Amino acid sequence: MGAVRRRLRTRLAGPLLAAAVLVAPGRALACAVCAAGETNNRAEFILTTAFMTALPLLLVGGVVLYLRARARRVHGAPPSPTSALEEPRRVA
Amino acid sequence: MAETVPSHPPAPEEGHPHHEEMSFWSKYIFPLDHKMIGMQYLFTGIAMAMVGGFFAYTFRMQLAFPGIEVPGWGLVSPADYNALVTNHGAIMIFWVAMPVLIAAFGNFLIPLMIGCDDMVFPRINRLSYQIFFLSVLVLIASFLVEGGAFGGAWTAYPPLSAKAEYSLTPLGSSLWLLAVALEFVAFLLGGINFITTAMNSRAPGMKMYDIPIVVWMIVLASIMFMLSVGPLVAGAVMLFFDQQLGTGFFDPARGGDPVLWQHLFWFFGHPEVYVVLLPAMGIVAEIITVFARKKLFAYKTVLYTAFGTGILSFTVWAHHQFVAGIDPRMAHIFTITTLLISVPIAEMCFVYIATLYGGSIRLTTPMLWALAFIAEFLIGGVTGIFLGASGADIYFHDSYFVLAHFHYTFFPIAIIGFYAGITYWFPKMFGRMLDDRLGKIHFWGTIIPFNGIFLPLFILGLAGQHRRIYNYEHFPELATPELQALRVLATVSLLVMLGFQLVFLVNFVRSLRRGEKAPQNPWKANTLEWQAPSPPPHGNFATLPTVYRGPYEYSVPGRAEDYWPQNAPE
Amino acid sequence: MIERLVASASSYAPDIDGLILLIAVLVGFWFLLTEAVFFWLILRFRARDGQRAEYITGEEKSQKRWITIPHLLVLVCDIFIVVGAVRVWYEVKQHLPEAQQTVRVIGQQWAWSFVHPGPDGRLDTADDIKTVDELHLQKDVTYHFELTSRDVLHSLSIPVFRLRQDAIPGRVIRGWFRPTKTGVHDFQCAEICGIGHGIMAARVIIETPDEHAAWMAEHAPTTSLAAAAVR
Amino acid sequence: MGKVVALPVRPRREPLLPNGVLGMLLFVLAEIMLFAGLISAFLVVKGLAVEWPPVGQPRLPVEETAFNTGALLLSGAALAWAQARFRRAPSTALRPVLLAVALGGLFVCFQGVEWVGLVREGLTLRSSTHGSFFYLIVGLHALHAVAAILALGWAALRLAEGRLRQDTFASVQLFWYFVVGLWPILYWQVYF
Repeated sequence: MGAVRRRLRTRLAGPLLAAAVLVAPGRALACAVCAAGETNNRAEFILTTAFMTALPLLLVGGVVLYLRARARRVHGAPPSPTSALEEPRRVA
Repeated sequence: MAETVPSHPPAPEEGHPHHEEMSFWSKYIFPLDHKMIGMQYLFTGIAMAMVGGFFAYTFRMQLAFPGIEVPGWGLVSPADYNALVTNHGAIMIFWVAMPVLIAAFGNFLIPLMIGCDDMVFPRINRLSYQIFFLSVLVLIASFLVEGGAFGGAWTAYPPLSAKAEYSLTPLGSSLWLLAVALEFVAFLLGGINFITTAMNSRAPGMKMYDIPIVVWMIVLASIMFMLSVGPLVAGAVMLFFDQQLGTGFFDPARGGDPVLWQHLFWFFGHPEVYVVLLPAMGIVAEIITVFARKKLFAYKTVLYTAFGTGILSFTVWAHHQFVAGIDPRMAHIFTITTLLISVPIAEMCFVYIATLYGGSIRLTTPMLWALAFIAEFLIGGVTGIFLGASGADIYFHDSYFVLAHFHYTFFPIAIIGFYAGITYWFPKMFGRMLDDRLGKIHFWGTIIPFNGIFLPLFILGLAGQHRRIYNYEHFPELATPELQALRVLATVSLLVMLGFQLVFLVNFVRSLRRGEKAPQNPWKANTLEWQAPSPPPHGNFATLPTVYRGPYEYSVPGRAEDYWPQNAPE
Repeated sequence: MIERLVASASSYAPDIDGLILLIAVLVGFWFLLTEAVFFWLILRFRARDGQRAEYITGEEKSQKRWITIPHLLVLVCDIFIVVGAVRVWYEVKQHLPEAQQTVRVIGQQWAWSFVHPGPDGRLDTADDIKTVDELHLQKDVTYHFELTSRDVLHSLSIPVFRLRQDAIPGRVIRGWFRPTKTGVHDFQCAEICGIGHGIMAARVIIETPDEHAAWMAEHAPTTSLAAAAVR
Repeated sequence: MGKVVALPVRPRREPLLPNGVLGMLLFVLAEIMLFAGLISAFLVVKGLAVEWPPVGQPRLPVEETAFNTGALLLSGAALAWAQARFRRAPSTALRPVLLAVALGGLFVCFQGVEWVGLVREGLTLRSSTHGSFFYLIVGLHALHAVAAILALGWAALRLAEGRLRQDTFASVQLFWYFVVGLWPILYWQVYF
C-alpha cells in the first residue's frame, strides 16, 4: 500500500500543482465571465465540490488506516498470514 | 439492522451436501442461498435488458423512418420518444448493468471464489433482491400511471423533472425517481454484504494477493458505489419533495438552485461508470488468463490501477457540467483529472494485452467475448478523451458523439461483459455446457452490427447533431440525406443485432435443458469455484477449501498439467 | 475535418477544430498501435499442439517496462491535450473580449427569443428588436450574449460557431462569439426540455453590414416618437 | 515459485472486525455521504440567498436546541459507559443502556416540541428553502435517531435476557455514535 501511495503522490503532485497555478490567476483576474454569472454561491459550489471530492477518500483512507492499526494490534507486529490486510509473504 | 447469526451453521468438516429438501417457495422465491439470489438478479436483469432493447428498437425506428408506425409500438409521439430514451438509459444502467455485473456475478462468484459457503448476511442479501424487485415493479408502474412515463432523460435535470407543469408527467416522474432510489438501497445492502464477505469469509490461506481479480473488482466497485450513492439519494429525496410536497429546492423562483441537482447527480453518476466498468474488467481478467493459459501479467499492477481508478473517479465528475454554467475555472481542474484517469484505465488494458504475449490462446466463445471487450472498449476509452478535454467538449457536449462514446464503453461493459461472463460460468451455474457453435454465431452476429450501430453515430456527432431529438426533419440543414442514411444504417444494424440475440436465447434455453453435462472443471481453471461440483449444492463445497497459491498459476514450468488449482496442496 | 460536415463561422471555431484534430491524431495513433499489437498477439500466440504457454509473472522490472513505458507515453500525450484544451477553453469561455454589440437570448418551452439592440446599439431601450427563433448577426462584430431561461434548462448550441452553453432559469450567463462568415444556419436546443425539445429549432442569420442595417431599419420599432416618449 | 506454505487448516478465518460491526461501519460510511450531500446542498442554496434566514422566516431556536444537544451527547457518553461495564460484567450494563435510550428519547421528544413551535411561527416545509432544508435535514436525522433508539431498546431487551453478544452490541453502538456524532455538525451548520 505504501508503494501505491508513494506512486500516486508523485503522479498526482504535478498536475495538482498545475491546477493550482491555473486557478489562482483566474481568481486574480476577476474576469468578466465569472462576474457575469452573477450568482453569489460560486464560492459554495467550489467549496462543496472540494469537500465532496475529498470526503470519500478521507473516509476510505481512515477506515483502511484503522484496520491496519487494528491488524497490527490484534496480530502483533508482523501480521499473521490469516489477517485481512497483511502484506503478502512469498516463501522463495 | 446488522445480522450477526448466520442463517445456517458453518459447513461441518465433511459430508455437507445433504440439506433437507426445501419447498419450491423457499428454494426459488425466497432463497437464502447466494447462488439462487444471484440467479434471481441474473434473470431479472436479462428480462430488463429485453425491455431496454425493445425501447432502443422503437426509438431507433422512429429516428430512421420518422413518423412510421413502429411494429410493436405504433406511432412514436414526442412524449413517447422522450420516455423511451429516458427509460432505455435508466434501465440499461440501473436495471441491467448493475444487477447483472455486480449483483448476479457478485452474488454467484464471491462466496465460491473465496471458498466459503455463503454470504455473511444471507437474509440481508435476500432483502436486497426483494427491494430490487420492488424497484422493478415501481418502474413498470411508472409506465402505467396517468400522464405517462417520465421523459426527462436519465439524468433527470430539474426544473424539468421537478415540476409537473414542465414535464407533464405528474406521477410518472415521481415513480421513476422512487424506483431509482429503491434500486440504490438494494445495491447498497448488497454491496455491504459483498465487502464484508470478501473481508471476513475468505478461505484459510487466501491472502490479499490470492483473491481473484474479479472479486477484487466487485468489492472495489461496491465500495465506490457505497461512497458515491449517498449524495444522489439526498438529491433524490429533495427532488421527490419538490415534485410531491411542493418544496423549492431546485426552483430558482423560490430560492433554490437547479444546478445543485447536477452537482449531486454527477457526484454519483461518474463513479457509477467505473462501478460497472471494474466488474467487467475483472470478468475479462479471469477469462483471458484461463484461455491464454497464462499468469496474469503484473497482478499487483492491475490492483493498483483499480485503486487509482477508484480514487480518481471521485475527482472527475464535474466534466459532465463543463457547459452547464459552472465556474469556468473549475473546468481546468476537471480536464486534468479526467485525462489523468485515462492513465490507469489504459494501463489496465495494456496489462491485459501483455497477458496475451507468450500465451497459448484458445478462441472459445468466452475468450472471443473477452477479447472483443478489450478491442471495443479501447474505442470507448479513446473517444472519451475528446469529451474530457474541456475545449473540445464545448462542441461535443450532448451530441451524438457523446452517445456513441458512452455506448462504446457501456456496451462492452454491460453486454459484452455479461456474455463473456455467462458463457464462461454457465457450466458452473447450471451444470451444463453451452453450444459452442451457436455461441460463435451469436458472437459475430452481435459484434459486427454493434459497430454498425455506433460508428455512424460518431459522424453524426461530428456533424453537430444532438441526442434526444425525436425527428431531425425539423432541421433541414442539419438533416441532409447523407446523414439520414447514417441513421438508417444504425437502425438496420440494430435490427440485425437484436435478431442475433435470439440465437443466444435459444442456445441458453436449449442448453439449460438438453446441454451436455458439464464436468467439474471444464476449462481447467485454477480458481476455487471450479473446484466445487457443477452446479454447486447449497453450501458450495464438500470440504471448505484451503488456499495455497494465487489464482493465475497457469503453465508453471516443470508441472505435468498446465494449471494448478488454488486449493491443490501440491 | 469537421468543416466538411458543418461550416465554421466563428472566430474560435478553427481553434476548436484544431484541438479536436490534435486529440484525434495523438489518440488515434495510440489507438491504432494498441489494436494492431493486440490483434498481432492473438494471431501470433494461437494455441498449437504440444506447445505450452510461457510462464511470465510480469512483476520483474524488465517485463513491467512493457506496460510502464506506454503508460508514461500516454501521460505525455495527456499533457499535450490538457494544454490544448485549457487554451481553447480559456479563449472561448473564460476570457471575454470587449463587446461591440450585446444580444439577449432567452430559452423557453419550446422556442428561442432573441433581443437585438436596435440602431442605438444598446439593449433595454425602446428600439430593441425582438425576434423568435431567428438570431440576426452582423459579420465580423464581436457579440456578447446574455443567456437565460424562463422555465427549464435549455442549451444554446450553434454548431457553426462550435458554441454550447446551457441556459439556466434564474441566472444570466454571459459569453461571446464573433461571426466570421455570412450565411443562414440551423441550430437546436441541446438540453432536453420537455416534449417539444425536438422541435425547438432556431436559425442564426449572419449578414453583411449593409444587409444587417437594412434588416434593422425594417424591423426596429421606428417610431422616434415612442423612443422619445421613453426618454 | 516455491510458494508452498503449510498453513493451519481452520474452518473460518478470524475476522479483523466482526461481520456485524464491519457491515454497520460500511453502512455508516454511506450514511455519512448522504448527510454530506445534504449539507453541501444546504450550503449551496444558502449561498444563493441574499439574506439568511430569508425575510419573514423565524430564527431557529439555537439556545433551546443547545439543551437538546447536551442531552444527546450525554446519551452517547452513557452508552460508552455501558460498553465499559459490559466488558466487565454484561448484566451491569443494562442501566446505562436504558439511560442512553431515555436521553435519546428526550432528544427526539424535545425536537418534536420545537417543531410544533416553529410551525406555529410560520416555518413550514413549503414556506422557504430555509424551512425545507431544516425539516429535511433535521427530520432525517430524527428518523435515524428513532431507528437507533429502537435498535438500542432491542439491544437492552436482549441484554436483560442475557443473550446480547458483544459484536451485536458493538454494531448497535456504532450506529448510535453515528447519530450522536452527526448531530453537533448539523446543529452547527443548520442552526447558526
